[in-house]
Amino acid sequence: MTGGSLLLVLSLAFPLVLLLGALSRDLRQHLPRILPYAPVPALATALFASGATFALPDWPLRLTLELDAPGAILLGVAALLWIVAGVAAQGYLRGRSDAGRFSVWWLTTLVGSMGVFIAADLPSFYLLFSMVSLAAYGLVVFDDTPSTRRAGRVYVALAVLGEAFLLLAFVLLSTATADNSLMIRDVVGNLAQSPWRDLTIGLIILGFGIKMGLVPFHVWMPLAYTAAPIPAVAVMSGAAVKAGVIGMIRFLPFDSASSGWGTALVVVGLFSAFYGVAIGITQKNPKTVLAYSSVSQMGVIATVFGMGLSSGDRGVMLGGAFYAAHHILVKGGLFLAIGAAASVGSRRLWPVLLPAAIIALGIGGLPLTGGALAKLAVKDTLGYGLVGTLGALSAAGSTLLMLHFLTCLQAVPIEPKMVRPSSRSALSMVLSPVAPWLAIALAAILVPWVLYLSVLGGSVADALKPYALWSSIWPMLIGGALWSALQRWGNRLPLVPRGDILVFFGAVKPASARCSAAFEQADDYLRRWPVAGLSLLILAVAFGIATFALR
Amino acid sequence: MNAATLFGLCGAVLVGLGLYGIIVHHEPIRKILAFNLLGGGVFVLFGIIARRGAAAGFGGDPVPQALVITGIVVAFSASAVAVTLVMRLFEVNEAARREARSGHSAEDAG
Amino acid sequence: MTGETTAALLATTSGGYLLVLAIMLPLIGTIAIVLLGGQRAERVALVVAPLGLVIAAAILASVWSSGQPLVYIVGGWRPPLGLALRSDGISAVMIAITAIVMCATVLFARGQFRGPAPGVEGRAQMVFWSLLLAVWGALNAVFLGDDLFNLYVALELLTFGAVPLVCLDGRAETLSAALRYLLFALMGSVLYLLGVALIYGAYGTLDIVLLAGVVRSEPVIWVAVALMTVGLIAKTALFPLHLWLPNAHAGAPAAASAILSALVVKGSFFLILRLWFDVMPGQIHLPAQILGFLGAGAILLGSVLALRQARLKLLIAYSTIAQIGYLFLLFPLAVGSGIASPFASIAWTAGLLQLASHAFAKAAMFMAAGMIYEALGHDRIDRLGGAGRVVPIAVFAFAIGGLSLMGLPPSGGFSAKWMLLQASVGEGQWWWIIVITLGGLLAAGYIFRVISPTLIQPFPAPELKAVVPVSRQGVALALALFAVLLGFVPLEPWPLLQIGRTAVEAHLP
Amino acid sequence: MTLLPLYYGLLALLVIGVAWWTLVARETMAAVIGFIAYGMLLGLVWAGIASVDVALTEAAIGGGVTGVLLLRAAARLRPTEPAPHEKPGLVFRVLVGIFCAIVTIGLAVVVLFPTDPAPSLAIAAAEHLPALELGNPVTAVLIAYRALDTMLEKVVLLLALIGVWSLGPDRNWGGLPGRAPAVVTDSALTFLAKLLPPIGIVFGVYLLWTSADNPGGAFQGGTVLAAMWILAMMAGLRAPPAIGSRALRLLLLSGTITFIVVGFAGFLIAGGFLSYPAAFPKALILLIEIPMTLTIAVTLGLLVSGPAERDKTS
Repeated sequence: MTGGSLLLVLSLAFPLVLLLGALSRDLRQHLPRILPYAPVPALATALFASGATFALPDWPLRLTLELDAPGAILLGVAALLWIVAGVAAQGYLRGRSDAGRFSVWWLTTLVGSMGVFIAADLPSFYLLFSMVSLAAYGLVVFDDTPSTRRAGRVYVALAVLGEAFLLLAFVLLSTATADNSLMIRDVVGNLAQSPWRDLTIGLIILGFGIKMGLVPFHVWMPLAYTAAPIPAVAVMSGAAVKAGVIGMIRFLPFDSASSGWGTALVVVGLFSAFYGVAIGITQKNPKTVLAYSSVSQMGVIATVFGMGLSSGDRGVMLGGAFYAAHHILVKGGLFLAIGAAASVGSRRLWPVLLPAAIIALGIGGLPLTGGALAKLAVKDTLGYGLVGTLGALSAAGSTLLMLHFLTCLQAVPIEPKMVRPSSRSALSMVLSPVAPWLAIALAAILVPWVLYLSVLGGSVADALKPYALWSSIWPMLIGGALWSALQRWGNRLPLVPRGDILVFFGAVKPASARCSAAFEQADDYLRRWPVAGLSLLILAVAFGIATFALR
Repeated sequence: MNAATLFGLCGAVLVGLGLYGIIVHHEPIRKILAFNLLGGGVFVLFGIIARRGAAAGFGGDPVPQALVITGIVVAFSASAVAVTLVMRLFEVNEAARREARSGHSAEDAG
Repeated sequence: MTGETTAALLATTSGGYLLVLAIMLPLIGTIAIVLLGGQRAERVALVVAPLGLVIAAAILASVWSSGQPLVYIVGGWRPPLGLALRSDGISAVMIAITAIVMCATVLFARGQFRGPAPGVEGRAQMVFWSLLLAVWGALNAVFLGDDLFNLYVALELLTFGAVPLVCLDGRAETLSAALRYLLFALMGSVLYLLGVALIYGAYGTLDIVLLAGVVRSEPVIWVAVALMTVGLIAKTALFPLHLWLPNAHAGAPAAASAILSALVVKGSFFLILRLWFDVMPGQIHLPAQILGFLGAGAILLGSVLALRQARLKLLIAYSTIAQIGYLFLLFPLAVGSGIASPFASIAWTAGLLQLASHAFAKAAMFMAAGMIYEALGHDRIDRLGGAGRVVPIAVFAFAIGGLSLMGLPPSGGFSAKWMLLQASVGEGQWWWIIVITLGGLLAAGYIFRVISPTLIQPFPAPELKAVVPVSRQGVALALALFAVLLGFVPLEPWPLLQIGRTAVEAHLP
Repeated sequence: MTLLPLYYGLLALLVIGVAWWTLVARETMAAVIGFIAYGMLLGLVWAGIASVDVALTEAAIGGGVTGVLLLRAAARLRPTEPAPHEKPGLVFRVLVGIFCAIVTIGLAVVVLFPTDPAPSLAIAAAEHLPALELGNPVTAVLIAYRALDTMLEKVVLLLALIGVWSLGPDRNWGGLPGRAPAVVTDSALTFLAKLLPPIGIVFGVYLLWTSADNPGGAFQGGTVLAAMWILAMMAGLRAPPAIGSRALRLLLLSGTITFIVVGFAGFLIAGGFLSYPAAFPKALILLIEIPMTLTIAVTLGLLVSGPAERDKTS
């Protein structure tokens, strides 16, 4: 086994071993202290093990791991966020009796989140995808209140639905491939010949679209992101959600153009991009605002993939991954900023607010930030026609939404328990929510540059061309103008409940209750003795006739 | 029509009757009765099969005859368990009813 | 029929005596308990259980390594006059599953049933332990029998062993559940017996291997198989003949519920497999579709009803109804287009994997539910808060078993579902895909309903009614982990399950 | 000879008529009495199709012992006949009737078009009789060819008994079955109970002994013995034994244990489970049948007696 393979395995095995340790009650209490170290092997893997593979013999584990460029970008950046958020989690958990339980959910989600970036076979991918999706439920409902429970229910329902779609897609993929291969590369490469090609692509888009929160499956995002504790929501919104992104990268057949599904994905993506902004600006809770921003940003990524799918352009895999990597740091960071803001209070808000403003506006494409690079990386993919223009306009929307977020951030109330009486000692300085926030903010600015220059092969000159600068500045100006309009007339906006279209499901509820009540009545009737007896006779006759019909 | 066919048809009718009884009767004890009617019909069918297989100087094929003997014993065991269950259920319900009644009368008295 | 090959199929093989031991050992245990008294029952069971496990392992190893079925001709009297015992691949697997679940149940039930005083026999004690072993012997007889009437006796043994376990507590509700179970099961067995009579009348043999060679498509077999099939599905509690199952399985003590749900219903299911795939000749498309549709109905109805239950044990019982439904999807999918042998099809493996993983998962879940009941003093789902603190391992076992039912990897449930879906796609029978997927979603719903409240810690904390030892919780966890382990089998037709089947098949006209 | 078909026809009609009566009788007690008649008539049917072995068993168990069981139950349950409106409606019953008729028709078709020539194992069964030193082929099937069935069916009986016992209250476990018998004033019953047992016991032992060559056997013998015992218990002449008694348990299991021991001994002395050595098969078969008759008698008697509902001392 080469060092690279070893690292690949370790990036999953290390947090898994920590999880095993959680079986002991004593060890479980100490788990929070190790949380920041758990993703370290994954980070090392991303840095040093590019191109490595690891395969166990087919039986019994049939585990195959592989690290390609998009996977490495996402893995490394996500690991970075997990490390920093782990530090924040330590602060959050200090003195809590249920810290061990939190750590178990955290580590399980972590394994899945890291794993999806490197899994190379269908069952492993499905397993790791399930882990990152379902284990996050424990994080969502960690603070047990009626509203977090509701958020948890919605979250799990959609996660399970998405997995059902994916399971079907994976079965179709595997069945369509000769010798029922289970390797992702084989099955996706073969997709063009599959008799169920369109159905499969549709299911893949549905399954991963739910994970990415594309409209109308976005409803879980505002609920769950508002419900989960700050460190948890940072990793969920930053890292965990990218399971959907890597899923699309891995499973959509970018080799061969399929314009129908590509267009559909573009439409859904663009709609999500604007919809997220439109609903986001009506929200007051900064966590909710960020959640809608995620809906919008994932929409942009989906649009990129849609363009790639319709033109058969493999390049979008790397571009999309880069865009997503930027989003990992920024979105994770901004959630940490909310925690930091709540801990320092409005008097000393500027060390939080200033970096927040820089990286938040980066989402809108502020020149020189990672956001501008991300926009640059996908600019050619989006093209210069209608989609390109709409993409640029969505940046205007993002600017607007981020300015709105910064406004809301200033109004975050101080959480009493977050205020530490003596913040002099070095330890509490590190553990206080400000330090991780500043670290991730710094990373959000630097890391995209490093990636842009090294992995994407871009140059500083490209990024600083006047045209590139102008094309990122004008949407921001529009966004700024819209924001001042919002400041003025914002109070006229309707109050949209969190989870927006979820209210329409209120109408579905009685119907489904009636339906299941009908099942119960049917069961009641069928289970009466004479009815069951008659059923038995009818079946006997039916079987007799059926065998007779086969002569 | 020979005796075997005649009794065979008789067995077929008994099966129908027994099934009907098991299904439509409400009282468990009547279901048990019908179950035994049904069983009788099935055993008669075994009997005519034995009769038709008469050979080697025997009046019937001994294998189905032996199967019926085993079957009758199993059916009896089943009836015994079922009847005991019915009686036990009856007693438990009776006891509960008595208790409820005495509870009521105590309340009335109080 | 070619006499030569049949003779080769039906001769005692080396190691055939293991089959006799597999049936007789637990029954001797039952007799020993009645003779020595219930106060020594646990000790008897603790002797029988490991021996039974060893025998099961030996049978499995022998069948696996030789690739040939084990056969034992009882008393040296060859079929059709005499009786044969036969263990092909699926029998060996069933025997092994049974042995594992039984051993776990023995460990789980230790100390649960006590006499009125030390050394004095108690009612529940004697009845539970003697019948537990009897059920084991009966199941082995069902899996090994090669003669339709011998199988009838084995089925009755199974029913008589199972029914009193339902009403062990003697409450009116459980008594009436047991009565329903008994009466419906009896009706089922009489219909089965009727079919046996007709088959003997037509072919003069009841041996399955011999029958496979002589059965023709004619009225007598249509009537006989129809009657036997409904009789057996009545005993399996397949929708819409599931009237007896919920209350019976929910009312029994946890240890008994575990084997009733995990194993006993599988006994009659196994005979339906034998009947359709071994006895019946050739093409059985239409009846297989009917069985499949009943299975689909069971999946939907059972899952929705499980979602609506207020009590945990009833929820699990309804989930059993749904899971039984999955087993019956094997019929339409394994029969398939008839190109490949049904036993080599992926659905055949999927069905048996589903059976095995459900057996482990469901036994674990019933045990867990029993321990939750002991600890909290109730099993109302809306008041399960804090259960995760009180009996953490039991709740964990329940969750793991539940994940298998939902079909999440890695678990036998996932692998089974994966292969069932593959078979549905491969056979072009799309309608099952919808059912399987819906069933999985609904299962996620009802498992989630149970798990989510156990995770929270209510205030005030629930009052602890009894301390459940970690060792008993560990038994449930071990069983649940077996369900997980099954997730590591290869996702392809499994050769072990074909052993002894191709030989029978070669006989088909 | 010409009258025989007429007799058979009448018998068949009578059986069906009695069965019908049993179904529709309003009173449970009347239905049970109808059922006992049904059992006796079936015995005649069996005699008509030349199966004396079965005829004996059917009349003794199907009619007799089952009848006693149901009679006692009907008597005890009489006060609570449920209201008739709990029955399913007319349309439903007609529907059930139609489907039952279809099942009957299906069976009738099979009966009317039998396989020709009818398959039979009679010759094969006869072939080995000399080796077993037996004359009665039914006994040979039960005790040799399909011995495993018979052995398992003994276990079925045992399980049924455990099931019946399990239905008693905890506090009386190990005690005497049934409630205290009413003080018997019925002189006829007492008279019968005193008169019949000696005759019955002799007849039972004869049935057992003769079964090797003639109709009869452990079941029939055991049934007759059981019937005598039940009679004595019902008349209050004999108290039922305490179910916790070790001696009773031993008696109860003696036949089954012997059977199993001989079965396993077959591994050593005859080359296989449940094989009989060529040298002395009949001795072994008798060795099994004698305790088995006792086992059957005790089990049947206890099955009818019900669970323990009295303490040993009462």
